[in-house]
Amino acid sequence: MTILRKIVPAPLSTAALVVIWVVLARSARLEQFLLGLCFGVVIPLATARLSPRARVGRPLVVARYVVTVGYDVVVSCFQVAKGVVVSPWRLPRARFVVVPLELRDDVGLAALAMVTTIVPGTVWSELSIDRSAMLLHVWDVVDEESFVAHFKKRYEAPLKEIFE
Amino acid sequence: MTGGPLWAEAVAAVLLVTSGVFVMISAFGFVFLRDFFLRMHPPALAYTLGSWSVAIAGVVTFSLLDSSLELHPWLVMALLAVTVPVTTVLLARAALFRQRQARAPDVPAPLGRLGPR
Amino acid sequence: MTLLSAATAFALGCYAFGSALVLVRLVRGPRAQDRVLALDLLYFHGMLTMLVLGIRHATDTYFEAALLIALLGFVSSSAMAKFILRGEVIE
Amino acid sequence: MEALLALVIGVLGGAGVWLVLRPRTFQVILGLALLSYAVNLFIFSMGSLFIDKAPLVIAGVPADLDHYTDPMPQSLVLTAIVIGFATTALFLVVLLASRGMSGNDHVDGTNEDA
Amino acid sequence: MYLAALLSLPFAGSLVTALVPTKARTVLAGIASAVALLTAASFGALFSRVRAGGVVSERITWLPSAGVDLVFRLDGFAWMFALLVTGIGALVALYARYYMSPEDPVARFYSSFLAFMGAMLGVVLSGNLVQLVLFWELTSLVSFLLIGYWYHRADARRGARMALTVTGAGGVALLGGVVLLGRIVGSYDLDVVLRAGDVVRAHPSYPVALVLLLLGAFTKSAQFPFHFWLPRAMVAPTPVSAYLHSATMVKAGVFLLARLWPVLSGTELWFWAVGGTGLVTLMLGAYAAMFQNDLKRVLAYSTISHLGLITLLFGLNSPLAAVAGVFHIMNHGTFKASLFMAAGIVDHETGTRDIRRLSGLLTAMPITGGLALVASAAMAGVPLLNGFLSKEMFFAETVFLSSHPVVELTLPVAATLAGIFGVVYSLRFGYQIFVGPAATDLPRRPEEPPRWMRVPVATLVLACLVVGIAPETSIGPSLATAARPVVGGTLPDYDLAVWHGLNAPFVMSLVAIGGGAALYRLLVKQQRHGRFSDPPLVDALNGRRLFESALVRSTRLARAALRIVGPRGLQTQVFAIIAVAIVLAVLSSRDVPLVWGSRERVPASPAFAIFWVIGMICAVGAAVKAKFHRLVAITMLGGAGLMTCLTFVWFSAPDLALTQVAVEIVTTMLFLLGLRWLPMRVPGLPHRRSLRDRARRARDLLLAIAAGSGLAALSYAMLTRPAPGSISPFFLARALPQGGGANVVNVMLVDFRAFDTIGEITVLGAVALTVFALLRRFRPAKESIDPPEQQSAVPADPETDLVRPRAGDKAAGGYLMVPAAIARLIMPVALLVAMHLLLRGHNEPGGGFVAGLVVAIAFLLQYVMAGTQWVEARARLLPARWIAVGILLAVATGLGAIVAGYPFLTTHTAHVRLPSIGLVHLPSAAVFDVGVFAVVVGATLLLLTALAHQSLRARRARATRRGGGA
Amino acid sequence: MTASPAHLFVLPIVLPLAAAASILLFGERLRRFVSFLSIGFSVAGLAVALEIARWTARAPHAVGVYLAANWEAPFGIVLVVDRLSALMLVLSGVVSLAALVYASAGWSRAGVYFHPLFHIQLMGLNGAFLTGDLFNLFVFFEVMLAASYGLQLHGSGWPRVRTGLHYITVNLLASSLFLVGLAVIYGVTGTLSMADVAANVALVPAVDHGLLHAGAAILAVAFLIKAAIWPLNAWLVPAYSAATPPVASLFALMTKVGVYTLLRLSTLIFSSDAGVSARFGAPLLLCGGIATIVFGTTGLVASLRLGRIAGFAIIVSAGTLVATIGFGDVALTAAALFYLVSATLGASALFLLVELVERRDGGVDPAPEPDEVVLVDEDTNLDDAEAPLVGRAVPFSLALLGFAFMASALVVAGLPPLSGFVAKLGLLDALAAAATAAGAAHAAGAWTLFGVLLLSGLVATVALARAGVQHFWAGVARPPARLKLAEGIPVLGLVLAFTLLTVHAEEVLRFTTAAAEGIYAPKVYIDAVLSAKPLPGPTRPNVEAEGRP
Ligand code: NA
Ligand code: NA
Repeated sequence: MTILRKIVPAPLSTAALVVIWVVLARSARLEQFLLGLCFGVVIPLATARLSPRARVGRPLVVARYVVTVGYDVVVSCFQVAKGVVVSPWRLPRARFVVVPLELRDDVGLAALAMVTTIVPGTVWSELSIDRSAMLLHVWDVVDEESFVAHFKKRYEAPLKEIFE
Repeated sequence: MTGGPLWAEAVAAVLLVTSGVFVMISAFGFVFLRDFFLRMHPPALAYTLGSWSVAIAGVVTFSLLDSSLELHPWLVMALLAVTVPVTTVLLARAALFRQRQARAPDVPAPLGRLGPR
Repeated sequence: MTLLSAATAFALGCYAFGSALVLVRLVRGPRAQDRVLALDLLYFHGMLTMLVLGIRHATDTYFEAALLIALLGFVSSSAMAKFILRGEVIE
Repeated sequence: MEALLALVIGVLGGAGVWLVLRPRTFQVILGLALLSYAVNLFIFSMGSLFIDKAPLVIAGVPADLDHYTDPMPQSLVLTAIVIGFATTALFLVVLLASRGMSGNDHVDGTNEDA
Repeated sequence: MYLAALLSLPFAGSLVTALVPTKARTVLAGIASAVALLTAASFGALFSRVRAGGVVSERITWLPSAGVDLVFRLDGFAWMFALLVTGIGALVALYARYYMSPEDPVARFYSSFLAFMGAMLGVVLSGNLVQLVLFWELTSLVSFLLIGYWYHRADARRGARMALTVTGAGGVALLGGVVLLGRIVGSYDLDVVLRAGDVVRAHPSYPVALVLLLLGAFTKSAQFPFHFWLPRAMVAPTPVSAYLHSATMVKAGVFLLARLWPVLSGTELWFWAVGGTGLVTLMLGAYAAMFQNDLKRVLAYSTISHLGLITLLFGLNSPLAAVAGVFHIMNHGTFKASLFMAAGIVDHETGTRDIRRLSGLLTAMPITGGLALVASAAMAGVPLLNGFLSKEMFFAETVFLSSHPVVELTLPVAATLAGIFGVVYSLRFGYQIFVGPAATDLPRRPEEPPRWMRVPVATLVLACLVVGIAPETSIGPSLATAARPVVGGTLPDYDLAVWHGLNAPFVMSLVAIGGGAALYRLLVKQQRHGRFSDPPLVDALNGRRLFESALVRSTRLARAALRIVGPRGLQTQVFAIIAVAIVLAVLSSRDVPLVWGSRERVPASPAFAIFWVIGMICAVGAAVKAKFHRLVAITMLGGAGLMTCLTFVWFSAPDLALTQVAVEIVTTMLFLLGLRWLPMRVPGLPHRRSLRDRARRARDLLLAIAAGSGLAALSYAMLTRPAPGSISPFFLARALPQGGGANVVNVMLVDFRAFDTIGEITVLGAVALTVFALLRRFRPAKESIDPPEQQSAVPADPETDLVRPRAGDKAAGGYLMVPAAIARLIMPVALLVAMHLLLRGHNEPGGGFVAGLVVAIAFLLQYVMAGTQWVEARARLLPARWIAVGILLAVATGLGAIVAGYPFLTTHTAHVRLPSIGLVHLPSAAVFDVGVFAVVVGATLLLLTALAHQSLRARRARATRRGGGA
Repeated sequence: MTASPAHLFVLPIVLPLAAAASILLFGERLRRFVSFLSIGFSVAGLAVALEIARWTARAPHAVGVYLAANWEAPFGIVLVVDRLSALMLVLSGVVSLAALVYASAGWSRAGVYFHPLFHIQLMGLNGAFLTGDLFNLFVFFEVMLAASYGLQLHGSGWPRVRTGLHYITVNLLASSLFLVGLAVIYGVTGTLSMADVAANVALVPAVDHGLLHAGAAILAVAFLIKAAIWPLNAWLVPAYSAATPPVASLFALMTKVGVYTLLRLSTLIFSSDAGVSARFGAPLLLCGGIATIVFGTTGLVASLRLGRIAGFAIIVSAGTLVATIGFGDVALTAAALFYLVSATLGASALFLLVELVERRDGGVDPAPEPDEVVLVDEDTNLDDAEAPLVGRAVPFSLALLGFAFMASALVVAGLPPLSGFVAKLGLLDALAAAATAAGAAHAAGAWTLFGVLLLSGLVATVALARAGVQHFWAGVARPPARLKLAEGIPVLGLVLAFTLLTVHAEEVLRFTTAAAEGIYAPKVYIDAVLSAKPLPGPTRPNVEAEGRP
């Protein structure tokens, strides 16, 4: 078991690489799987010292989170699109919002940044040096406090579960 | 062009049109909104729906073409989700910095150390 | 002209026109961050164009170029952003 | 479209030449970069230009220049791109060295504006 | 090879003396004299073979295809000259032993002296005209070394250079003349040339050839207007002057006139050119000599005059005159050498050469004085001395010449006048310094020199006397032998008697001596009153001055011209290059109008039309913004690059598109890294540009438009003409079956044209090494060492995320925390994609190059986001090693083919059957591609990280500065 | 046709590349060992070049063809060896060996990576001489240039960087022009193999002649820049005189690559068989060459520093060579090739000497002699101190330097008795023949060149004498130079080389005459290249059945 641990220190990463390889190769033949596995093992080993040390748990939470974000992206897309179209007549109520954070993990915070970026309507603008808060620019917000609460519950909490 | 069934072609066509429309809207917003932070929002439309619909159209088209599931266009989607934030985060931070330097109005103060020490 | 080729033509047209709009920001600015974002968007439109051309011609040939933009296209624009912020790309 | 492409090559080349003639090193390096785009496109345009006929051999398709784009200019451009990249990098560093040693960024190391 | 051996004797002596201890004067002089004597004796022994017009000839083949062999040819004339050269050489070598200072390291002197003797002998013995030129130039060179022997003195350097310049110029002309003459005759062989006089004189190129040859002869023999170098050459040690200006160097010119006399003389042109020059030189030299106050300069001008006399004699187109010329060559050599040596003794003993200070030396040095008086009498043409004889023959020639009446009238008068002048300067040299009251204020107290120093002078003076008294018996046979070849084999009638009766020539001699004595009195009187210390009237004709000012002016003029035609500014050079390219391209195609072809056009695409317009706007925008808004210009450049890339995609060039994308990214990074070190440039207030500035911009704009239009027109013409019968189908047909890959472009890169690729990666490697080497010595400008504005603007508040986002090699924090985390996530994926591109390249778009770039970019991303120290603490990249390994892999792949018996870089494919996978094809081209990959990774990383390291160094520099300041 | 020896022809390219890579593997450690390794490779390279020359000398008009990667022309890249290329290879072997030995005495340590860059430069040079493919020529030009940039900048410092910037810019422009010209030629003829282009050029349809000529003209400009033809040569003297001596010495060969290429392509592609394109550009080459000689001569007059003089001497020699190409005359070309060898060796030696001489001057520019700048009166005593009439002893090292300098100067100025004189004689003789031949087409040009050559030789003599006097004579008070053995050997080696060249002038002339005859009969070359067959082999089963599709 320890030998396997040594060879495959990050099984998730290895798995992801194998999947990406097979998808890229556009072929599900055995040789591609083996080749993918080969790279999936070698690359994490080679870049071990350059790679993040992330513990990722709770696969179910991950799946649910991905679906949530995906759904939110689509919905927000239409909202922001509409806002853009009507912007010549009515500007959105955009403002900066400070969101206090409990998440501390590097990768978790990176994931949060990804989420805020890909979900239209929010722009990650600043992170306090002690990671205790972030500054978001929000496209259209009426009530700052409820937005913060909504944001923390919907996006931060699951990440905390996953990464910590 | 493609040998796939019409429905698939229709799905792909709709997705492509969607992509085009969203890209147009995002570009429109990017050009005509007057505040930089406002302008940072519309590109997200293109980064997300604009590309996702193309990726799905690609998956549909290629899968039918090769009569096997071809997921590689999806890879573009996934990679974009990871990489796009880097530029956005840095650019927003840079804009904030420059606006603070210029002492522009309506710029929030630096966050500094907010939480409990 | 099939449905799909019409749709791809439309999409390509949108990307091109969108790029032309973005070009306005690239040329006019006003600030450097606008231009960097504009370049990032241009790259993104270019990537979409490659993907759609691939769909239009039913070929995988251009996919890798698009993949490369998706994977590493951000490097130059984020380096520019960092340059704006710090005046130095690699510290 | 041929005329437009030719125009593109001309404009890239012209802008490059204009910049190469300028007195600041940075202008010159940008000019060289633009010039290399122009030259690469120029070489590229020597082959027969086709849409969707990449030189990736498909069994059963006749191997001639009616069914594939000419691979030769492509391979030449590929080499030219690489060499262009290398020389641009080199020029940049020499430019920096010159800037560091002369204290200014004039191509002749003199500080007069021209 | 008797002659060759004889000729090599002085050269061998030269080598030997060069190796002897420098101050062994006696040994050195002994060697030199012995060599000269031995050679002279050996030549003397050959008298019987040349006496009756015989010719001794030897040939060493050297350049038969150019018609040039080393031919050593001794006829009577050469024999006489060889004796003169070696005989006087022996005497001078002996004399120099006593003349040169004991402190002088004379090995160099004797070595050069013997080399000169050899060169001069070479001229004399040449049986091939080219060979003659060869030795001729050698005499110029060695005389340069001899005249400049005391090169620590500025006048020695100057005199030597002037002599070399003038005689070298003559040598060049001579070479031209010889080549022409050879072309006219069809051979350089002297025997052939000497027989071809009629052909030569009738040839249309004769005048040109003659002028060139005469230029050679006249410069060497110091003929007007090239005479000025000779007085300057008096800075040489006196033995050198005695040798060069009596029997050797300057005699080479008249030797040439005599040597080619049968071929070239006999024409009007010859008469006027040679005779005229000789006459002018004769008069001018004699006239100027009268007024000189330096002993050696009197001799120098008299030498000029006597050479003019000899030249005049050869120019008279009369065989009798030519004989007189030959005779005077001998006589002048004898008395002039003795006079120079006497002058040297005077200088040596008294410490001065100033005639005005010297007087009555006869009491202090009676023997030397007597010898000098006799020799100067010979120079003056006093009867019973050898100078009288040849001068008499000359007078006779002037009297009996039949030519134009004016010439017939003026020539005797001029000759007499020259004779008068000659008497005057001879008196000044001899009478003025030796007779009269003894001088009292000399630097040194004069006494007789060592005996062996007088012996050479005495020997020569004896010769003057013997010849002067009994010419027919003493010199008659030798003169006949020497003169016969000069006049073409048949000697004219002449009589060498001392007394021919009271005829016109004798009267002329008397007039000359009497008039000379009178004029001398007059001159001395005038000079006592301080007048005529410079020669009147001829100052305006000062050739030396003209020559020197010409040299100085030409240097200045050349520099001015160079500033115009060889500008050092880069912009002008670039302008010239582009303008020349445009002009030549237009000129070469002007006969054929540019015709647009009729190839089927590409279907229009509005989208790409827009993209291209964007590309053009970006290009123009980059051009406009490059001066003040560099970052903007870079973004614009990126836009243009992207459009180029899309063009590749649209026109079916996936590999190009891939590569272009990757290169774009790296290039942008590169520019950004460089931007840090460039000076801030802010657009000042809109100032009015100067007119010149605006004109230059307009000019540049026009050129840019011309270049752009040219390129556009050329590409449009190419785009529309029907495709030629290209070689490309070959590649399309063979890529898969024989190259083993479906991606033809890649197969071309790694197989068909792998040789290009090996060069290409070498370029990349070389550039990376260069950049690394250069940046190791990089020294940023002072203001660039300071942190960029943005960093110093950050408030000194540690609470912001912008301050020190990382400490040393700790992971990034602050504003970089998120980007760095994402960058780390991307890393493995990027490497995987790189492997994907590398492995599929042979069949699909991809390949080692783009894969390498992807890896490099992935690492650079880490540098950007996490910082140099963090990355380098975790990964030893060793880029140079990557380059080396990559190139070696590529080379090994190529050599593998050789091992297998095929040409370098031939691809092989290994077919491996693996369990449960089946047949796997492993083409060697894949290994080659891995080599490419490694080089690209190494080179790109080396390039960019070397730049990145500069920021660290600047920080370190700041730290030391602060530390030093504190 | 003699059978080509296996793989010999590729060695001049592979050997230096392998040298560069293996030296690079050692990094900057083991400097002594690396120096020996480097020199060893260079000696091997010279041996290979000599062997190739021997091979070409064996058969009259021998043309050896090497199919790199086993693909036949015009499809693959071929290396072609004839006497001309063999001559150039030997020359590059000699010059590079001398420069390398010299550099190993110390200059190689003025910066990093000297040896790898040096060998890469050598690879580029040799490749340019060998390749039979236009684009491959471009690649080898780039290899050569890329390394030359590094070598030119070797040791860094402001003069090198400033001139290097110009040098690089100009060469990058030249490369762009090269590519444009090459692309047009490919577009018109559909091929890149020089032999195939030559074979097809007569068949180019009339409407395309304008394009072909425009392309050729643009291509020619690229080579003219490299050959340092006026007005495209202002970069040369500053760049060369700023470079370290061994590098400048090697660079003496670089302009000759431009000349070689012009000669090769003009004789091959625009031969007398090329129909309307026959002898395209010849008058231009003549005029440009003469203008260049005049320019270089002017420079010689203007220059006092030895480095600049050597640079202008290179320009003069390049002008001379290019002008002779304009005549298209066998005898003249033969003489010109001899001249090429001689002038290159001379200039190389001069560049090596520059530093040894100027080191004596303590790196300070020599003060001009008084009469350099102002006229002095006849009676002005130029010796302030009334220097005594006692000669100075010359230390051995200085004597050696002086001797070597004089020998090199003789060669450069074309004075007897060394090879420069033979070369000049040959040129003049051939020019006179060309001018006086019945119905001579370029009599005026020939006479002009004749005169210009004579004059430039004279000016070179004067300039070199002036410089020599300045450096060796004027500064007697300065301490003598300390000469290292490794610096003396290559200098004397070059002197020996041109002495040998003089002694064996007949053999060399015969060789160059055969070379000239060969290049003016390009059919042999073309046939040899186009008829070379690949080995039937691993992937080439049925070679005989293949032809041009
Ligand atoms: Na967002
Ligand atoms: Na093969």
